[in-house]
Amino acid sequence: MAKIIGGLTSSHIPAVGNAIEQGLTQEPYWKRFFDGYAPAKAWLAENQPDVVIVVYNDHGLNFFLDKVPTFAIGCADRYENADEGWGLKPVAPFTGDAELSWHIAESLVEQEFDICTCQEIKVDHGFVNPLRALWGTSDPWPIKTIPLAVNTVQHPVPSAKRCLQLGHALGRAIESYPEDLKVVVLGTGGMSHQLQGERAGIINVEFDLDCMEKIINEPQWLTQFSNDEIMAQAGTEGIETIMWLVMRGALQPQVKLVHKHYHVPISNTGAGLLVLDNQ
Amino acid sequence: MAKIIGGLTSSHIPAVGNAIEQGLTQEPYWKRFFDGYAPAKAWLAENQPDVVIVVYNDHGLNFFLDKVPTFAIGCADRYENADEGWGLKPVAPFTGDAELSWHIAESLVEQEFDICTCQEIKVDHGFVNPLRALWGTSDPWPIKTIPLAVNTVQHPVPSAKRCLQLGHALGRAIESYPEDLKVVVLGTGGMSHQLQGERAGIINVEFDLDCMEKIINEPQWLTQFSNDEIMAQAGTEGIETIMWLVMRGALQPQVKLVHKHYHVPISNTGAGLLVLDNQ
Amino acid sequence: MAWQQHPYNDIPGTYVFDGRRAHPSYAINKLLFSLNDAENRTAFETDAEAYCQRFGVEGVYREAVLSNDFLGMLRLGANIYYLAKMAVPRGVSVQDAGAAFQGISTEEFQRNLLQKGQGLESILEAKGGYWHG
Amino acid sequence: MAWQQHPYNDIPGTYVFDGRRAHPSYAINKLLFSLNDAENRTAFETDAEAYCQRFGVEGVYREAVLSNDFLGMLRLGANIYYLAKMAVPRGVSVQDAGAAFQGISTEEFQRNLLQKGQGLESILEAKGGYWHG
Ligand SMILES: [Fe+3]
Ligand SMILES: [Fe+3]
Repeated sequence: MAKIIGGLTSSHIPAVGNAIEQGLTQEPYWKRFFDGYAPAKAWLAENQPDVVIVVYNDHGLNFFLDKVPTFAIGCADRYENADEGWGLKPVAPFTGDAELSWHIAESLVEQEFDICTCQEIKVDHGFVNPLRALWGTSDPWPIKTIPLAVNTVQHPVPSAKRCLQLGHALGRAIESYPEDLKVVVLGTGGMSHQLQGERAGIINVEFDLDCMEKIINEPQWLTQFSNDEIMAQAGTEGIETIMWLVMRGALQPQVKLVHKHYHVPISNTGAGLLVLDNQ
Repeated sequence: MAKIIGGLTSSHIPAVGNAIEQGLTQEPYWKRFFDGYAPAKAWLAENQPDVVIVVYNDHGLNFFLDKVPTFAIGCADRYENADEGWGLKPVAPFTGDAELSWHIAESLVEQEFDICTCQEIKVDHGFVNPLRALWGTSDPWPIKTIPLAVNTVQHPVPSAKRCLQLGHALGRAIESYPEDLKVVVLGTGGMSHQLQGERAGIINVEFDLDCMEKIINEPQWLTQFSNDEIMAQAGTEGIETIMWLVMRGALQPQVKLVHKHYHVPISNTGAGLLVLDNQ
Repeated sequence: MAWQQHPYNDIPGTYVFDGRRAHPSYAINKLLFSLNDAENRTAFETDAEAYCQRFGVEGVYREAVLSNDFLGMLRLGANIYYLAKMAVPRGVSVQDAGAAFQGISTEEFQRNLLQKGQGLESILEAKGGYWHG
Repeated sequence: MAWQQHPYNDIPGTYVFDGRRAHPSYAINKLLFSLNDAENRTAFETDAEAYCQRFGVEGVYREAVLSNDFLGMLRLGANIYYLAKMAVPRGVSVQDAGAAFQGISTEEFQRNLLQKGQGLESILEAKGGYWHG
């Protein structure tokens, strides 16, 4: 049977990809941020997962406003990265696992999650950058990937509670898959930031650290807040942190913290990295 | 406040549109089917709803397999019909009510339905034909419309139970809208039919009539069946009848039956028409 | 690699359009979907081989498309609604396809359908409350 | 016609991208989304007026696009992620837009961000268990 061996979180902002591309990871601005990924890389190298479920939001590459699904899952054997309008060279395509994807989709619909199935997805920086930071940019990629997209852009956005529940259902879906596979779930995005309005540039270190602490073994803490309250605390784009709950919900109630890293600022954001061992 | 004054069901098959287009509604094949719409038209003329929520499935015009949402709602002020590949002339565009749509979308997400919001939808025969049969083809159309698309094409498809629950949530959403509006909900599609395979052509009159009877005031009856069981009884495309439950769920527990009409065969299907008064 | 079994796989003569069917046939369904567009239909009519290549439709899928083998396309996983976008303009209806699946003529297929309406009025009268004109 | 009120409307200096904002700005966002495509970017550079017309971008929306008024576009409901597809290639970053919203220079905006990291290590030490290199 498939087994979820762990969960991770990572920032996914465009600047992370640029810094990797331009070889800036040891520059003063970036050094502490990227050095903090080394223990996560070591854990992955040691545990050798076969598949990573990447919980991310699309920022206007694959999904336009004509069709904004609350939750969407990739059901393909291959996912392409593509130019998001800034002329960046796409990274190598990713290998999926369509059978596992369809199994998850069927299980989620049975568990009353109204998922959107996607037999083709162009994955954007929200998906690509955490993989580059955690596995290193490579061609081919050393792990199979399944995109799980959460709408955090076009309100109404799902609640923290619904995201945690999706995670519970995702965990049941994965662990009912008959093939022996080691799976990790990666929650991307966040933490606090706001890109637009006179309030642009806010970062709330205290709230970010509360989120990091609570998500480890008390994730329901975040579900007490409405999205209004989360945005008031963490900024409009800081709502992305709800995606971490999808990851966390897929794990057991109590997990072992392997690694905890927080840095600020990265571009406009607080950046948090967690490695949670589910074994 | 907005008020749901009634619910209707109707077949939506392409042949219905063709018969109207070609003036065949009084031909022997069609006469009994179309004559049965007169009492429904009379009820609509008398009650003058402002908005109709059309629960339908897309058959490969607006949604392709790259993005198949379980539930999707139109959030626009205008919806266009378009050529579905057979070269038919599209009917006049439909007027939406974007504010009501967004209110419903927000309410549904709050009620933990993972809806896909669509600021642009090309509506196909599944949406158009029931409106033509019930209101008559016209330009402009005499009523505002909101498309509510249910995936019945790409399995996994939502269960009958989930559809009925969506209806309950839809009812709460509509009736919490502050504007004085008279709303009807229209469940389209079905009834029993199967288009492909050696089993193509099945029609199950007994099951169809059970569905019609039970949906009036005991809709939970249909939720005892899995989709496998419904398809075994009603054919693979007969699964469309689950959309009637979305309509029915939006009404009060007990409603007044105004009109009940069943005809068979229409093209490959059993065709059922219900008018339920919710006042 | 493990496609899950479903109770619907045991319904005879029935091909439920699930991931297992849709996955290998994605390219052919994408080609068929594109025929919603009149310009694409013309391009397809003009050079079907090039059109298949544009959509990555290859091997047995390509052969079925190029030879108008609608039954073969269905068996390979083409969705019936998408198939209609190619078949209907070429004079093959969904009823023709259904008849072909059974190896009978369309007339016989239609007669069988008409027979389902036999005795309908008395069934409805027994149930009560139905419109009869 | 009744747009619903939300608690987030009371967060100062904040424009939540909901239906109320997205609905009137659909055309401009569709234009911006199209700039994912390099060919479209060329067409836009070549004749921005024709490009606006193609997407039905009119009136104040059109003026904001033609005059590179990114702040105006945001205020009119352009989504920040879509806007970046036009602004970044023209040398205007998301940070430039944030600074403009506050009426400060980008350097000052960036200095303010860097200040959020002041004292971070001691905060993390107090919390305990964080990586420090
Ligand atoms: Fe993001
Ligand atoms: Fe249909």
